[in-house]
Amino acid sequence: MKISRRTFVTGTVAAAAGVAAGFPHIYMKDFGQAWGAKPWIKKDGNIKVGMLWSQTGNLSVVENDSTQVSLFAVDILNGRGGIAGKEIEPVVVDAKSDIKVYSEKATQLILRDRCVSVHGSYTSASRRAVMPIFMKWDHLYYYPTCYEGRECMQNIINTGPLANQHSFDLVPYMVKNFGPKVYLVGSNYIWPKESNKNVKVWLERAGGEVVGEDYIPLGGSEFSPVFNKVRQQEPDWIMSTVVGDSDIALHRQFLQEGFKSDKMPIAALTTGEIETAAMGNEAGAGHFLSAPYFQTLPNPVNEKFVNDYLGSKYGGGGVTHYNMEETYLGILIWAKGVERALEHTGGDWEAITPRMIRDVSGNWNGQGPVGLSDEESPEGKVWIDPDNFNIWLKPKIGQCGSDGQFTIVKEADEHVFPDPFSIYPERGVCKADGLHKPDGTVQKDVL
Amino acid sequence: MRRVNLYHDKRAQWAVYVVFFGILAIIPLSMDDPFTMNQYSRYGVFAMLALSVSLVWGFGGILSLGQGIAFGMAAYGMGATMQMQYQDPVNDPIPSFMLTNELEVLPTIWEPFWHTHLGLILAIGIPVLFFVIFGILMFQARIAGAFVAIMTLAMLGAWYNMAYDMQPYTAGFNGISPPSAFVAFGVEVDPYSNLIYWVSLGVLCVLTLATKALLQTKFGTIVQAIRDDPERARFLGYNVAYYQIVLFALAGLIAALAGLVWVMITQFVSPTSLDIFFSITMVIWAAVGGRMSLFGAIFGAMFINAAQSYVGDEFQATWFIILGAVFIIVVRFAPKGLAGLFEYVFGFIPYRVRGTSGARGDAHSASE
Amino acid sequence: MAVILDLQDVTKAYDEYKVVDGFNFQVEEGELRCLLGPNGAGKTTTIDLITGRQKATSGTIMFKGRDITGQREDKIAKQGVGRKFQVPAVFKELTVRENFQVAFSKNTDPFHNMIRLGRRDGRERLRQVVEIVGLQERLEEQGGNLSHGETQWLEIGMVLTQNPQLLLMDEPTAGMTEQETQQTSEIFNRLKGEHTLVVVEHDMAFVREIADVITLMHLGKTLAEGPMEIVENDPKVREVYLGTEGITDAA
Amino acid sequence: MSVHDFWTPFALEPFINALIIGLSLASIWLVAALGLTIIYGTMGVINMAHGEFIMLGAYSAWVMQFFIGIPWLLCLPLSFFIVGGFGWLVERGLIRHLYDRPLDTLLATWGVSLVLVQSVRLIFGGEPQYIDVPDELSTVMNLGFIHIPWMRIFIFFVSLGLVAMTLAILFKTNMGIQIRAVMQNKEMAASFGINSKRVYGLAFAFGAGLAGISGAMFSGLKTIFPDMGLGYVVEAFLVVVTGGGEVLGSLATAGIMGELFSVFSYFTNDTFGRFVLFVLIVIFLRFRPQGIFTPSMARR
Repeated sequence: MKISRRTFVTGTVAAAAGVAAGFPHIYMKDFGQAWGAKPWIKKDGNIKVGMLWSQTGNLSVVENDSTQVSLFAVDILNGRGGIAGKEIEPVVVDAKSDIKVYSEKATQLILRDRCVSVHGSYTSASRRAVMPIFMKWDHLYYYPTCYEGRECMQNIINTGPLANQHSFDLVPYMVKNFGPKVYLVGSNYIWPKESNKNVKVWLERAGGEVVGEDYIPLGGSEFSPVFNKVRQQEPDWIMSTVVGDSDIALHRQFLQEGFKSDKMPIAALTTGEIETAAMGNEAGAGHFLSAPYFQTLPNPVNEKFVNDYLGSKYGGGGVTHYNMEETYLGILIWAKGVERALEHTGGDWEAITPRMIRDVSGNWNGQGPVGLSDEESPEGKVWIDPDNFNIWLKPKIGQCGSDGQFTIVKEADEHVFPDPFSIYPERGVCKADGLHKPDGTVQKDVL
Repeated sequence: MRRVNLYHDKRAQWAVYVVFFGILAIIPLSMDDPFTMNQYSRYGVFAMLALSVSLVWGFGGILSLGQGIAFGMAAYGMGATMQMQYQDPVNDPIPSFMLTNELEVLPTIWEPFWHTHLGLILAIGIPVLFFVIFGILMFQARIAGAFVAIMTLAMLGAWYNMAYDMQPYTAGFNGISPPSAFVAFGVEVDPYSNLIYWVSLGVLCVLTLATKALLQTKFGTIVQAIRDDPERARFLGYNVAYYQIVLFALAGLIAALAGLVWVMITQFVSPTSLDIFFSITMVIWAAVGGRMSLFGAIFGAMFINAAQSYVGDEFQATWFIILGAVFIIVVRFAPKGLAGLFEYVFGFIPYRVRGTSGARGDAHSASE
Repeated sequence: MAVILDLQDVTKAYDEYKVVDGFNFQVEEGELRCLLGPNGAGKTTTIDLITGRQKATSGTIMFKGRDITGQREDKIAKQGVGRKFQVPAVFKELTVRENFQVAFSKNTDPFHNMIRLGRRDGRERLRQVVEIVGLQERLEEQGGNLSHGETQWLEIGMVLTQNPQLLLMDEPTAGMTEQETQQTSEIFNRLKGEHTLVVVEHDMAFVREIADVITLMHLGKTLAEGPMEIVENDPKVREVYLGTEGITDAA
Repeated sequence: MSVHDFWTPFALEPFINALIIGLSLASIWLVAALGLTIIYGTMGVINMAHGEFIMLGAYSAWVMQFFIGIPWLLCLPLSFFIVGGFGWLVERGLIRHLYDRPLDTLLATWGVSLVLVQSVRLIFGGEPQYIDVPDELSTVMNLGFIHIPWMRIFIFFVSLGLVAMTLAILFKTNMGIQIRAVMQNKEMAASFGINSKRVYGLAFAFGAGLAGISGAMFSGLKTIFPDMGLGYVVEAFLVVVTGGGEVLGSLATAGIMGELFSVFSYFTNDTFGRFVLFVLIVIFLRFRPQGIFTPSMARR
């Protein structure tokens, strides 16, 4: 067989067509944009901010709401004339509930869309998947969900409660009202386990004891083995860190196993308004939740937030819950950071860098850290810790009523310090420039 | 003179490979965009996975839904290697996530990863070894067809659970994110550089050409024979299980290399690399592109992923429906995928070669 | 002539039911033996037992004086036992040439074969075999595109490529046209003497054409053995086949 | 997870309860696997969309209750017919054309499952849903130290009832005889005038219907969401494959697996129990292939 010229030509054309089809931006206009010292915010352009959530896939249940509330917040800001007169342009991508896509889209938001900051992620797994990228480009990520802490990174600002804040008030309250014996149930991953370590510390202080501890796989919906052990141990209350679909199964099976919420209530950290709506009112009624925010918080800022949001085109979901509110705070806090950065550069938009926004969000120029006042934040006054860039907040305890909404039964007296290493004091102290270890060294990017 | 299908012309096939990789090699010369380099490197990894599926399923007839096992194991090995490159033996000898999981000393299974070379060898060697053992387990019992699919799936599920239950060693569900890029031989493999692209595409190129060459040896003919009729091959004196184990392990090797490169690119590894959905998606790539063509499988992986990255917003919500529907259509009407369509179309191109040993004038290769 | 294949008291039982029941069977070198019997007599099972596809419940199978009972198929095949299946089995996605190449299995080690190019292997033998079974013009055709008769010849050719001392043919003419059967019997007559053949067959005309000695199986046992005429006139045989016509029309 | 809290010490009463829970798990897996058993056993089709059929059953029960107000008990048989009808369509449109390519049915049904999950998510949203069950089933039966929710007792007996019904249909009815005839030998059945295509269609629809009824039943115990199928299908597959595609085989393996899992997770934890179970099944498949590959000896 001898190869003819025609063979070669045909083969070449086929391959070229294949490559062209597979790689669209070979022939696309913006292909090959040079990477250089281009400004993050152009003088004559908008302020681009990335929204890294999943619109599809299983995470979309939560993250759709996050997207909507983020866009709602951006609308509010733009309605006020943007940031110092400059319009905010949200860049929304779909991470498809796939860790691989999160990491790809994060890169896209930073490098291709050149967003000055990115808000995103409901899960720790996706946060950790994108963090190396933010560290690499010295960029800035806003993470709004409650998480376990024990990280000290220089490219992130967290607006959700840390493990030490979350159960701080809840545990003494439950011990006082229901008794010392508690059974810990959680989903099998890091946040529940770390949360429960904090719970144990608070329990010890409050004079309680753990009578059992169980973790079931994420997405698992079979709780009868757990309830079998619960029945044997007879705890006074159950501490739940079960998340998502499993949480609903937990509450429904609790009912079917013949337990009563007034005898042995479940105190949870994530069973919010969405979950109580999904599990049915009789399954949620009587149980407790600790969160910084509830839809029913009785203050005018929150009432306005709830009404405005539910009345807007974004409010189709019908509820506002703690994770949405934390996301909302994230956007407002970010806007304040950008304002300060502009002040820092003396009005030069093009000199603003993502990292600068974070730096000025701390204790800058004697003005104290960025925060939101009682008039701005639905959950009341909050501010960013200037050292570890987590949020100071007041956890509240709500009891679910028969309508799926919560009655606030207790609010912490004071704001609680967000301490990412609260149960690991031997690791050191997280400061703005890194983890200050006991031996005096400073370690950056601890994750 | 006799007519044959250009598609079956081995030299034309090689020409396509040369041109394809030639074009891929030109891309970084014409641009300097870290995002594109990073993204195309990812496609390179997906292409390797499709290649491994094509080899084991398209040519070997073994439908493995467990290619993710090798991918994930290698990814964890690489993640551990990169994590330990970041750690300091004196000041900071233990990864952060272990300290918060009640580990005070580095677990023994992590010790070898202090040494980058040993780490790499383990990252590749362990999955391949596992595939050999798993292959012996399955193929010596003459398990075939759908049962291989189910068993690999069950095994994948077992490892997925293991990876996320063994939290002190694997960081569980959250996964390991090595904070710094991989350094080999004093060179930092920056995941946003042209270098990462060369690494990814280079590995893909070498693997593809090696696989292509392998398939043209007698071994390649024999594994295809075994795919067609294992029993016939057995009665011709071939130890079918032996061949299947070797082939399975080779496919595992390719998937393992993909896992290795993947972590270099993303600096992240979590149980999702052992996700059942991901492993089946690899099969979709290969099936859509054409499982019986290495080029087709590679192209399928790149095409579907590029489509996923670049389809407009209006398709976002329906993406999985589109993917599923395309897959159904391919399976139902074009089992050989896009490559099969090419084969069909090429059948109409008049193309002649000088016949061999008295071939008949009008005999032309049939196409599907 | 020496005995090449020797089955001693071989039994294959499923629970209580014995498919092959204390079967004794000897074939001499260079012989062409036909194995006959009604459906369910245990013919194919016997072939399975010889080639290792099934394991005998008891008894011994000797090939060239060596015990091969219960060995794995490929090991038995490598010792020189070739088998053609009842339903023709060829590699459908491979070309006829590649089918022959695979059949040329001098060295079956996968790693050895990784460094051998398929095309070069066994060219000489290929030419010889193709000369016997025909198919010269079909070498580049895919196995799956052959006609039924051609598929049968290809499979016979593949077995021949290995140059086995013992060839087991399970219904080689099944589904063939008369003309194809004629050609096949020519092939068999050429093989006789050089190879030892055991042929399971229903087509009596074909058997008459090729057989030296026939063995008639019934219920897993030998019912009769000897040249065609003797077996045909055996009263036991007539009884089994119920009909007065004898075995001739039974197929 | 440290060593000291990894093992739960043995205690008799909860252990007995664990055994009872094992039975309950077994009945759930059994009823999830029953339809798959029929489909696999009859036509050798590995139906990867089975979990989504279960999901469809749950959603159809939810839709009937939520939008129309049909009581839950009545939703069960209705789900059977809805999902069964859907299965019949899938068989006609897709599976029928792939019978000579069993591996491809596995892949095609996976495609079906992708489409179904996302379609349901688009139509009903991704939020988890629940369903109201009769109050009598929301309580628990107490017998000394044994406590069993009535819901689980209900599922247990319904699943046994479904098995009995399936066996009765297979062995007593005309359709069942035809199904079994086709199972054993398609060609021969055809020569007796059995329309194997029709039989396949009916068997597939029947299997899908069983998935539907199980989905409707699980909706009372667990959560309804688009991905819920994945939570059942892996276990169901293992039950079917280990049981060799026979109804009684599935019955036995579901029982053994349920008990093993319950006992493992009593002593260790759920995730580890799952790992051990998967590995045991892989090893079992290695050493008992005959029990599983019933048709493997019949070649040529």
